[in-house]
Amino acid sequence: MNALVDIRQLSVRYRHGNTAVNRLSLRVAQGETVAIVGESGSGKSTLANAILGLLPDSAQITAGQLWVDGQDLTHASERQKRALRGRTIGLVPQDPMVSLNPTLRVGQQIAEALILAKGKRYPAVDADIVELLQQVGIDNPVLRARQYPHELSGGMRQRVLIAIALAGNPRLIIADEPTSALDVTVQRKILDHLQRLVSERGISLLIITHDLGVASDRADRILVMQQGELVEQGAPRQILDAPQHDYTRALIAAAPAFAKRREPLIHIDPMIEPILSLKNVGKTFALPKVKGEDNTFVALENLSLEVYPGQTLAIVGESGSGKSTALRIALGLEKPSQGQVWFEQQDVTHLSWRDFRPLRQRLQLVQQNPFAALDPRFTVFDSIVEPLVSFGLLKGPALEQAARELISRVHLPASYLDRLPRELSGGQCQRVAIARALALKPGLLLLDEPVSALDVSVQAHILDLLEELQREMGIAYVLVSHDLSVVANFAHEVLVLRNGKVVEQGSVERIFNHPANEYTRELIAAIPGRHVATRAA
Amino acid sequence: MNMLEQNLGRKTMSASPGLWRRRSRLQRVTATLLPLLRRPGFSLALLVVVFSLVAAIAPHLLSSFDPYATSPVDKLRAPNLIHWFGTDELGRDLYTRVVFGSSLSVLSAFLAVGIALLGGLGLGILSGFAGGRVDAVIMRFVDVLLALPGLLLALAIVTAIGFGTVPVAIAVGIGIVPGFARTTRAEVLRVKTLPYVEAARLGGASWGRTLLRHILPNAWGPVAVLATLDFGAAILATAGLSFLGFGAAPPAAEWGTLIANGRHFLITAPWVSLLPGLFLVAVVFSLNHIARTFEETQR
Amino acid sequence: MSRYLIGRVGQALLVLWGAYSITYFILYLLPGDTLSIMLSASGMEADSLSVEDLAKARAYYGLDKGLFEQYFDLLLGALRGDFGQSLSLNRPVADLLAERLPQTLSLAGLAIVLSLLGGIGLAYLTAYLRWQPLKKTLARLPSLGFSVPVFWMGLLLIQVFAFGLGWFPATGSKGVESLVLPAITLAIPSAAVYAQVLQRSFQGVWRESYIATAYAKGLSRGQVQARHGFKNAALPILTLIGLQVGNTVSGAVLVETIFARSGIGRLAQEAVLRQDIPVVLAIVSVSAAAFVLVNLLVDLLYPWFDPRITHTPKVS
Amino acid sequence: MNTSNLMSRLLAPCALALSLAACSPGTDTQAGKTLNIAFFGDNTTLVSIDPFQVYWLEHRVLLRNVAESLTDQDPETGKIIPWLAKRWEVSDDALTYTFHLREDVTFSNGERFDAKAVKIAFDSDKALATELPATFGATYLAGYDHAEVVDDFTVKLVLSKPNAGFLQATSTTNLAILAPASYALTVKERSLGKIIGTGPFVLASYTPEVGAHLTKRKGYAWASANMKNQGEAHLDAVDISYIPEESVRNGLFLQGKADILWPRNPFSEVDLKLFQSKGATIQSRSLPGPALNLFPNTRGERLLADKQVRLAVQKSIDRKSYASTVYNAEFPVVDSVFDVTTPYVKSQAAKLGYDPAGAERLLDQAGWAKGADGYRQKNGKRLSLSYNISPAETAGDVLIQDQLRKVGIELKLSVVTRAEWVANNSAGNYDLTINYMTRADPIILQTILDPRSANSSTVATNTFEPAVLDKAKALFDAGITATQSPQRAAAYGDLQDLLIDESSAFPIYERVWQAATSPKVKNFRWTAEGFALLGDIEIGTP
Repeated sequence: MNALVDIRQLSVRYRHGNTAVNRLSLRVAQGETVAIVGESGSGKSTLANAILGLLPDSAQITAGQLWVDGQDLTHASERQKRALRGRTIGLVPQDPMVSLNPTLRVGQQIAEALILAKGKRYPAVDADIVELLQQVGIDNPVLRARQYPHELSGGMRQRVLIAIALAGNPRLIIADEPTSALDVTVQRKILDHLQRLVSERGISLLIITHDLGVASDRADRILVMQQGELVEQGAPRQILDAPQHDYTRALIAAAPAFAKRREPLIHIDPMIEPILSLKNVGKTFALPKVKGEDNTFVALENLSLEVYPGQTLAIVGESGSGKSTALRIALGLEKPSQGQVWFEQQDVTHLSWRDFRPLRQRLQLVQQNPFAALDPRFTVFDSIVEPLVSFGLLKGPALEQAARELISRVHLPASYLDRLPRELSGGQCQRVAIARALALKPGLLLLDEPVSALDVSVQAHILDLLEELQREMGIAYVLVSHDLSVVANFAHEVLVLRNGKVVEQGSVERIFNHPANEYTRELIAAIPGRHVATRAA
Repeated sequence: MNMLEQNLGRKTMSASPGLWRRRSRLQRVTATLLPLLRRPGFSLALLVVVFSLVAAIAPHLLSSFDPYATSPVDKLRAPNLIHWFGTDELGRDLYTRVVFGSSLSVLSAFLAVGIALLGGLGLGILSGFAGGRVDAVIMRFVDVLLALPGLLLALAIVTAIGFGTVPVAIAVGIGIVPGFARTTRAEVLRVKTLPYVEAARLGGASWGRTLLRHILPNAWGPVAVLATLDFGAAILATAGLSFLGFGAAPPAAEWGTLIANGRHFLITAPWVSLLPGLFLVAVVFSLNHIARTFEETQR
Repeated sequence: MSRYLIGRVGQALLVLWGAYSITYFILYLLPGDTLSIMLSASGMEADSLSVEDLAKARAYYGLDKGLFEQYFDLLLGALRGDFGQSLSLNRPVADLLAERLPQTLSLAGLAIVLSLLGGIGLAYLTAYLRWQPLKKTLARLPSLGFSVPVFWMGLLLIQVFAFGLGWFPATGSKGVESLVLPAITLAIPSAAVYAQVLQRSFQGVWRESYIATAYAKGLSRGQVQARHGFKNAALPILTLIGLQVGNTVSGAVLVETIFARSGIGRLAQEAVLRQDIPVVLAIVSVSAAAFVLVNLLVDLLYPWFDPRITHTPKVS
Repeated sequence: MNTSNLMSRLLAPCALALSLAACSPGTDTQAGKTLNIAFFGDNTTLVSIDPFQVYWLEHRVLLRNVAESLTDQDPETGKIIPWLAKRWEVSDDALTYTFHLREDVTFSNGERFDAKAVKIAFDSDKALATELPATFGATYLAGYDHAEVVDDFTVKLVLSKPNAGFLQATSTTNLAILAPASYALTVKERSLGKIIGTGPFVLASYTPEVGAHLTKRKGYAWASANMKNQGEAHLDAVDISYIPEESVRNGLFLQGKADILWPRNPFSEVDLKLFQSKGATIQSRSLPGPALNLFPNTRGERLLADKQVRLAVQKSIDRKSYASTVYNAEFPVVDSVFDVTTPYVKSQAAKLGYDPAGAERLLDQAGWAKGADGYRQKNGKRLSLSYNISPAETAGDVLIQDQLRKVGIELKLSVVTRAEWVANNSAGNYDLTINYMTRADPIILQTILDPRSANSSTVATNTFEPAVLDKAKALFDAGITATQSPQRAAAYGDLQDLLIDESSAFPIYERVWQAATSPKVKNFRWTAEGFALLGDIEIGTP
């Protein structure tokens, strides 16, 4: 009876049919850290909202009980639920970039939570704000309190959100995908900080995440959810070592952190010329003048790389590292300020768009967000064959034949050719995008974060597909990613970028096992799940 | 939307993969339109608009009376079974007058929106596509047009080129150009930077192809919604100008003229002004409703 | 900031100059003999005048000069506040404007205030309500608002509130009461626009994450809407207020005619009927100036409402 | 309580802001003796209430009660009777008019009314007429040469050529005598309301397009015999407003916010019945001067150059149905070129019957055959007449259009601006045009149809076929030089015959001026020219 949260056989249904949470039971004791793991659509967010008493109008609790701190929320009035929020349950929302009111100062937003907790305005509120900001690890809190959210970095905003959650001295904090929008190193620091604060105060923590790695690193207990149902729960070790449920096993298999590292490419034939090489490439951008002085921003400095046929080179870096700039230069979308770009033994650095065009048949791109990468008005067929039509290569029945071949290459049924992107899932969209990139039979594919927008299990499938295609068609890949764990399983060579400079470069084996640079070590350490995985190994 | 997806899913799934053929555009259009038609509000609005379109093209199909024949004996009859909207001060059948007025009002709205579309789309695409100085110059020009209050600009144009339906339509059309130009430009700019446009470019598509196949069709949605909305607005604006006495030559009468002429009988025979007014409101409201429904389905 | 201000004011002046020029060229360049129009507007007929008299008249109206010379003379005059002589009213246009402007300003001012109150009020209520049938009905109301012709609405309001209920006078330019009906008539389309935009904006804002954050603090629905929803949702309205100035002026032409108010709008309509070109030109210029001014103010005030927008160059 | 508080707090600032622009002093105290008149929209073509320039009927109503004339005209008989002049003599050659003035009259600014004031008035008028020949008053002053002050209260007006209408002219508002101080002002200042006269009311203010305010003249005691009330006016003030919107105007009257509803056009049948059912009295008087006529363009290639066609048009107009449809069953049917209140009017009823069959016969004879669309054609040309209208068409115009359509004549109604309308007239760019003036003397027709003195000589010339023009001019001359009544009657009778026989004028309707007076308005009476004597009016309990 001393459980802080006690959920019994809870079912939540949306008005238009689907049951988001199905007969789910869960207990969270005081001071315990529990992680709920699930992919999109598993119902984990609905559960979090139900505990907060913030289900949307279209959702309804159809069965079961939901006790929080001795109150049954299924029958509580709005006022009672409101009294729980903030003071008993705090929320650390998902995306810090959009979770603060952009038109209110940071201090005011914290003050609001403080005043609500106290129940009235009080004079010492300013001091409390500063103290809270200090506690969550923000330096110069007096200044920060007066700033607006857009003046703060993502990490700082996340800390502010933690401060807001803490303001009411809650007994439970729900962290909904607390850090997925942040760079890995920042993510790690903030989660560490949050955990410390929580354990110091004996607050219970409920982490909602899609990342089994994060869950196993942080939680005392893991709950795995699939389609509204709780399929498995237990201590992290127990879950990882002896998963009971197929779905859990699939999740573990898919999670890059727990997967086996790829065999490095055995040999690079010295006779083979690189398909793409960047030689001492640099890029600077001009910024608006300030007080008459010229300002420049160095996006990329002295980058050299070579990609060989059939090989995968990964460029890894956090936001602002220059990895996208490198990709755009390689594609000819951006001209480098210094250096040269060679593609198939041809200097393409200064080629005009028109002159570059024939080469594009050999060089294609797969983009980050599969939904945005497809024209919503084009059927799958139109999208796939578009490059063929643009180059005027095929017509009529030959075109339809090519489409059928391409779609079967990416393991989609031919009937999907008639579908529109909105009728497809994210993974399917990405397959279509890959099929489109393959249409011209390119020698090199540039992959811009190809799986970052997808669920973990889908990620694995897409990466498998890419691997298969490489094997069968001998395509070279340049993979740009912020996620070392993806890289670890997929790339042969790794190049680590930071603030436009190359930090380290080498085979995946060497980088992961013997990182030479401090930053690289930091990056590797920040991979969630590594904690448990290495212990397990 | 969910139902639609499921329906489509089932249909495509059931077809055997080997026999795949491309689906025609018509099939896709009906697939999006059918569920909309099941909404009573939408159907009703569509009905009103279709009615006014038919009235505009073939008014004699909808009424057997002569809109211009006076009949002093029947003057100012209240609505009844023979004269559905009653009669005006010269005994002319008002329903017939409204139906025949459609051709002027609807066609002039078409002309106005056509001008606005032509000018606005042209300016907007050029501006959004060319960027740089061209964009700056065009947008300043659009700002200038925007700064001129619509009705006043229309009045100035009508002063210069004379009264009548066509001048009024031209004036109204020019007045709504800036809105179109701005929307088109914003849409072109938005769509231009979307990944699939970049993908098409990298897939070897020329700018022309990219513009025609990707940017315009995707930028078209909000512009089409605006066109539908402005169609209603153009009807209102022409009505306003005819109300002020700049409209068609008598005895032909646009809706605005009918309302204007009937207003003298507001106390004694209110239907003469109110019924044409109600009809006008119904048409414009229906257009707005259709525009909003499309907008909602686009989102 | 000051650099921005200078640039923005410069831009506003450029737009104003453009508006003036376009109107000038529409009125003076399009077909129709300007002189005979001007003559007949002032009650003379070109056929009854001798050659010398015609030349004299041409000089009097400044038509003996080249098109551009005339244009620059008029422009310079306008810059000094001298818009020339009205052709038919035989008075300086500036005097006419000075006499009529207060009427229109008070009407437009009250209309803008009413439209903001009405539009925002309706949207706020719609966003707050949770009972779907009523919410949906209120959401359709704005569409109806701008489907109704201003003049028709004006006539209806007069019938109901002036003659039916007798609450307000139907016409006249005297007193605040006489302003109520015309201002409401004028406010309805703008209010509908504000309401529709704000309703949509609220729909978007309710889905924002910071709303969830605010709820999680323990705020009530009303508090969330007031403190976090409203200001963010209302930002697009600010730009609209500027754009609605034009529509308000357009509406004033109709409303002033119906309610027999002697303001700028009615003057414009009559000037057009009399082909009194200097008056039309001056009114268009003044309206464009009002539009430009309000939009300038809106732009300058924007950072105050939305801290994300600054007018200082960013340093990253 | 709370909400109303909030509302008042919210509204207070706007109310404050508005009161700067428009503040209204309470007028309730004098409401009891203030007469409210609602006219239709003000004249926007010529903004002026300077008596000499004014042709606008509503302004002349106002002026009649502010400024007075040497003589007055009996509304029943049309006889000229004394007013500011006690008596007068006309020389035998009809060139010298000697007026003996009343000695007890003062202007409202205190100046004395005397021979000098009369001379200043006439000389100023003449100066203005020379400067602006097109001004309306110039026709009244035709032939006037100079004035001689004989003594303080005797003045001699000398004409250079005879003007049979001159004595009547001295009775009109156009030749009203203003205070010398008024003439010291510029024309523009007078136009905008600086008018000082001797009448029973003082013009307190005039705001173009909005209204005017008259106040009672204290100590007034020199009314003409037309007035019942020889002393000060019964009313304290008269409030005049110009309301262009008909429905609004009618509503104000029905609400009791206007005591006299006095639009330009006669009431429609429904309105008439509505007002009568509310106890209102309908005051009517045919306005002296021409009836509402359409005048043809008989020049060159114009279709109406053919007399047959003109006669056919004349026969196709159903005046009876016009009167009863556009107005009401009791409305008089026009039967002459002139309205019945004009001296020397001659009925043409026999020639103005509705005869569509006759019209069709005439057209068939003239070679105009009916086409499939119902309109007649000859040599591939449609029988289509253009009629310019400004500012807007009336129901009557559309009715005429339909009546002509029945015999196969197309009447194109083109709505144009006033300026274009004038330009089209002077360019002869029309088939039918319209013009009317109001004056209780047939001489007024000269300003419309005599090419030598008409507003638009083109229109006047075009009205008559070239062969008939000289005959018409001769009749006009006969009318103006005749000093004896029978001679004038003969001249104007012949002229009216000529106009109808030649179908150079198409009478459409009798210009009846109607005003609805509320039950509390007593003693509404018309002057000879169709104005009202406000000094007589009393406001009582109904």
